[in-house]
Amino acid sequence: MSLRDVLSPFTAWKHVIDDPVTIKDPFNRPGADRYRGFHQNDMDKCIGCGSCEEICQNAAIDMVPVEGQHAGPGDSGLRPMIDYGRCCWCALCVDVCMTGSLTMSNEYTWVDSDPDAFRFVPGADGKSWDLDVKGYQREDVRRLTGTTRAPMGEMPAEERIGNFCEIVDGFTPEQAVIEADRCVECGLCVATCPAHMDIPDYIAKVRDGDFEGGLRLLYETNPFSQACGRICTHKCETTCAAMHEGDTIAIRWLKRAITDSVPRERYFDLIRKPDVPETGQKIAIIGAGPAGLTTAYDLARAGHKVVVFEALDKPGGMMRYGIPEYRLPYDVLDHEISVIEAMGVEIRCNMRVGKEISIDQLKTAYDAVVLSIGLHQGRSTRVPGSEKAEAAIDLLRRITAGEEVPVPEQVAVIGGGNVAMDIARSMARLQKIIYGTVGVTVTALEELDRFLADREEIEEAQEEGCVIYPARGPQEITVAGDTVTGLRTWKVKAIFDEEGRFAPKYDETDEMIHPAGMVVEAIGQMSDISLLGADLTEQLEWNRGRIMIDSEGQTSEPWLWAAGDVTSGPDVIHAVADGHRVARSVGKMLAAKREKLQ
Amino acid sequence: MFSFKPDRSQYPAPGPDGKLEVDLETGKYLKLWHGPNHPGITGNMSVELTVCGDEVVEGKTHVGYLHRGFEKLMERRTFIQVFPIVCRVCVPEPDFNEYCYAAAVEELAGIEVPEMASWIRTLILEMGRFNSYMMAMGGISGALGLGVVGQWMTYVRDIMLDRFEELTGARIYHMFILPGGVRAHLPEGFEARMEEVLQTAERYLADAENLMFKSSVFKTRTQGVGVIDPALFERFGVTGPNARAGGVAKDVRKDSPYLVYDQLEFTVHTEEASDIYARTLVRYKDLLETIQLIRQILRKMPKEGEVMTNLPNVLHWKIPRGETYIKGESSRGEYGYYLVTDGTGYPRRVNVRGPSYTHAMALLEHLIPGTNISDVAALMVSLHTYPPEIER
Amino acid sequence: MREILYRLKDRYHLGTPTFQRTDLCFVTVRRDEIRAILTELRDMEGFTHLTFLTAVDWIEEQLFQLTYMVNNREANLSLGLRVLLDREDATGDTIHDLWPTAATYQRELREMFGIKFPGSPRVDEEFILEGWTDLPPYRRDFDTLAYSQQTYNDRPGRVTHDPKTHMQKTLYPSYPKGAK
Amino acid sequence: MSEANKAKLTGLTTVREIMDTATSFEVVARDFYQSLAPKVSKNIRWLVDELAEEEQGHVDLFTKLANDPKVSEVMAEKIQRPVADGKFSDCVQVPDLGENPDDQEVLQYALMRETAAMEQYTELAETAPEGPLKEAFTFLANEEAEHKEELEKIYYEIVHSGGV
Repeated sequence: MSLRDVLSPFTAWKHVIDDPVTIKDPFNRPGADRYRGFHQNDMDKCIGCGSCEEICQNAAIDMVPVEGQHAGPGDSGLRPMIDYGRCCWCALCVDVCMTGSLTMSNEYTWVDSDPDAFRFVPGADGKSWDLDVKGYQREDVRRLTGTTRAPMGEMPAEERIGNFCEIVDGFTPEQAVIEADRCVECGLCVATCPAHMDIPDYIAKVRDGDFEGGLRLLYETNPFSQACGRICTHKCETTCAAMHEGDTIAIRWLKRAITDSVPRERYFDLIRKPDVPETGQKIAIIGAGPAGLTTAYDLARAGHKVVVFEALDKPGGMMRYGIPEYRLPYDVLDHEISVIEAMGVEIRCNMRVGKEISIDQLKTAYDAVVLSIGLHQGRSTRVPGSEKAEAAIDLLRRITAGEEVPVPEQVAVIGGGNVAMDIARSMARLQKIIYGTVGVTVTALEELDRFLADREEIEEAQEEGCVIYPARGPQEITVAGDTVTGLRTWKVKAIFDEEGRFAPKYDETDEMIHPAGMVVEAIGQMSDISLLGADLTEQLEWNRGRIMIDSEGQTSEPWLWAAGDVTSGPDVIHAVADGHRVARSVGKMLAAKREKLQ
Repeated sequence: MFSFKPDRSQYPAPGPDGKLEVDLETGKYLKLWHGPNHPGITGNMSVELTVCGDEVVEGKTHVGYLHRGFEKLMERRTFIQVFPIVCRVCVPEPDFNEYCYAAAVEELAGIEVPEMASWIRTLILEMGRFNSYMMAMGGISGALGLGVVGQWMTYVRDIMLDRFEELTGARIYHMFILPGGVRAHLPEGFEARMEEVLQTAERYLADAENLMFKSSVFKTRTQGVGVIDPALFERFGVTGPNARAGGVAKDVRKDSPYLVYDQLEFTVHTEEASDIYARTLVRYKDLLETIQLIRQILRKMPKEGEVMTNLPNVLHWKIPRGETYIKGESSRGEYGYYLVTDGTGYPRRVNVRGPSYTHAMALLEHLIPGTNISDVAALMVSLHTYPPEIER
Repeated sequence: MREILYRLKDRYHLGTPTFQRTDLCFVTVRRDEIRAILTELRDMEGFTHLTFLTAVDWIEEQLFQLTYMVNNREANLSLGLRVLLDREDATGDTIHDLWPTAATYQRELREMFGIKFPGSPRVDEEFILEGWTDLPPYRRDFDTLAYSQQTYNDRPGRVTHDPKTHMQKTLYPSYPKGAK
Repeated sequence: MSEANKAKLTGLTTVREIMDTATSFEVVARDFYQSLAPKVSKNIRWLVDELAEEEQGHVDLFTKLANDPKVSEVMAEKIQRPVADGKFSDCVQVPDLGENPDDQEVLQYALMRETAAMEQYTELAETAPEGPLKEAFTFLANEEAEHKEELEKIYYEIVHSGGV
């Protein structure tokens, strides 16, 4: 043993004059900038989707109603309440948060004698750290659930313009599974869907590859799932939790993937009429569109006899005669309707009520009558020369019916809604077939970002060669003799006032003449209510131009219900929802009637 | 110099099942509980000693005070939900659990991790090793009455925890290494603050060296004491510094490089004596190596790049049936996760292979008989064991 | 790795190996051959390190899987040997004579899974649990959640709401859900 | 325009005359809508009813003004004839909307009328002497402007965006 080994430990004495390293005031020691302390939640950003609750491995989070937060589109009104007796500060809730509303402050010291104080709703129950900037938040984008939509095949513009073939391929089953994986199953979309379809549940079926199970689910809420899988206005996707950071879930295409993946003949095995006794009661439905046929589907499955009267050649209503084939192929629609017919629904085409049969006859012969006649008349601008204009809705019907329609080399369309895009793109196709070139001009009052048409419709129309002039007010349809020569428009300086009210102001100096051999008016639409007759029109109660109905779709007449575009327009999924509502109301009335007879 | 050479022949031989039958009634033998709360024990465990005079004739390890059934809990959690609990298996060096679990999930799910994340993971693991060694140094000093070294090491560990806090957002359970990468980049100015910590550490370690390896007291208490015959290493699954102190240069970082260790230069230090002194010295040298490695990582790591990859939706993440074993070199030796998946959203089985499992059980029980009671604390602390690894 | 398996396969019954990584392979072997294989691997092939021994419960198949992980440090190879045991009255063969440390693993497996290892030292002594009378807790049929609910009380007053149901109640309570 | 009305308007620039013209403007309109209501189909009657109600309110206002002593005092005073006067007085003449006019026709007429009235009252509000008369014209100008915007909104909803 060396002397050095004896002495060297004494070097420790040099520390005797060191300052202590102890933290003197541990209560006021700030956490690091990204310290994971008590939560903060931005009440306005939070949508109450509950993903935080879902991911919490400690079950520390409850979703609770909070004063001042109300359920509404894309917001459940619930907010996370955190039990800090369970929280382990892992911040997975912050990482998974769909909006980025949930973060953590760097505050971590808090002493309280009441254990229940440590259970509260961050952001709602005010805390001193609510506005702290420091603390943990996700460094970049959300990584724990997919933010990018799965790819899907689509015909390029140059291939699709010369024909009416369906544009979108739809997801393959593999692509659908990938897309379905992104859904966090919060269910916020269900409230937005007019038919309240079980969206997260059928997406879960896709994820599991159980397309047949998915189809059964679809039919529980929507007998037009094939059509809706293609042309639904998919308002659900505007409230999808995924949209806040990334692409919304392609709910519509997933629905389509289910319907496409099940072989058509299997539908009849999977969607069977329930085994219920026949009631012997009869319902007449006027109009074989989505509202009428959904009502028919529900009522037929309840054991009633249902007859649908359709004025046109074939059933489907606007889905057939309004929506072009390239968006919704006829064979898809035919198959969809055949499933409904398999429930025992009888559809009588070429039966225009008011002509072949009167509504009074229906009233007498049936226990109930449902009016689902849609909006099949086009409005006119009534500018000078407008009597020479075509109505888009007529033209579309004629194209579907296979009638010869005039196809000039230049067409001008007035309107910025989906119907305007439909006719523009249909005319463009016909022009391409005849002339090899497209010559379609679309003018609308609105600025492009205020167009009523879906964004993709506008983009696809442009890709196909339609030229769009936004903010143009039609002034005159110019005519030479009997032929249309063009459309004269003024620039719209402002269309809405500060309060968002329509108050068009024109710049008369900015005038344009759009040369055209045909001008198509694709503005508003209305119902042809002449079939009601003057007496019934007078008897019925109306509400600002529309037939007045109660919350269940019944009119002021005890035998008459109304559903679909005629009351709530203008899309398929609203019509389907109406159909269900009316079917239940009719069913209740019929049951009461049966009880009375017994 | 004091010498302790007991004569084993005076005690009955252990039975065929390893049990020693002694008659306590004779008053010759005494049962002593070393732990679970005793300054010379690591964590919440205890050794049941049978002593005769000041000589230990048998020692049995008792664990269970910390058992929370982590492996079972993991089976009830989704793959992402397991992430926050793995770190709790080991308090002083939790990051190894995070890394091994993440890497196992990534391997079975086929997920690529960005390069930057691998560098940060390596940095974190070395920082964890630093802290764990600080506790080991403080622990062995404390077990031998050198409390001041324990205080220095605790302070240095504490300022390293500050670096952990600013990097990961937490001090002890960092929950930073997610499957798919890590949570964040280095904060601004991190390198400079880390350098300060490392320099402070070096100053204190130099002082500690004077009190330990250059101290006659320390030498007397540790040299030639608690010798593990290198022939036992394989039979008892001895890894890490415990093996290196006996001349076996076992180090997973070199033997089977993971993360970015193949791009780093470092020496695997060995000693020959295989006693408490050698084991402590190996840890000391490895700690200096770790300081060097942290500097090297910060110097070599890329300055930019993503730290996290996109995961499939973790709320319903399913991993195909499979099994794998991921291992790394922790401060105590080979640390690993055996993960078995069955195609569902939950692990079928997670098994944590901690080096303490063998070191504190079979090996310790094998070493204890014949030691002087005053050396038991130093012996077991020199094995550097953490009981939660035994009873996950 | 392949060569080693090739050398073994003539004399032992090996299942189809899973080459998980270049340095890691899993293979199923028969229970009556495990000791011989392990001995040969340890003494002839350099797999001197028993990394771990643990079990997996395949309750649906009524099997326990024992996983013996052995490692050859020189060659940087790990081999996981699976032995499948009938879950009823599961019994394994002790290897404590090959690796004394295996006794600890076997003692734990006895306690946590109820797998017997006759002849293993102190195998029936309590390891982690004290006075446990329930099912061996690491078996899949032991329900930890039910156990904790029976043993401990939940904090009172906690209630949560499902966003979808909550929205249905507040926004469209009267809508006829489904066409059933 | 009838000869009688023309005679009424040309050369008359007193407050009284302006008041009289405006009153009859509102009265004529109210009567027009009231008599139109039973003729139109019931589904658009709400529109005509609303218009008639609106005009009735204005008639009531003028009746009240005429009985206001402060207004009576200034009845004989001269006032600047508004530029928009011609267009405005044209509207005293009721249009022929045919046997069974539709909502769009009614709306187009009402819009044209509201525009004329708004311009007339705006100008009068500027030139009228301070007092209840000025207040009344200011009020009416705002009324008509608001009403016009409301009608434009209805027009947009019914004709341009309904059912699209």
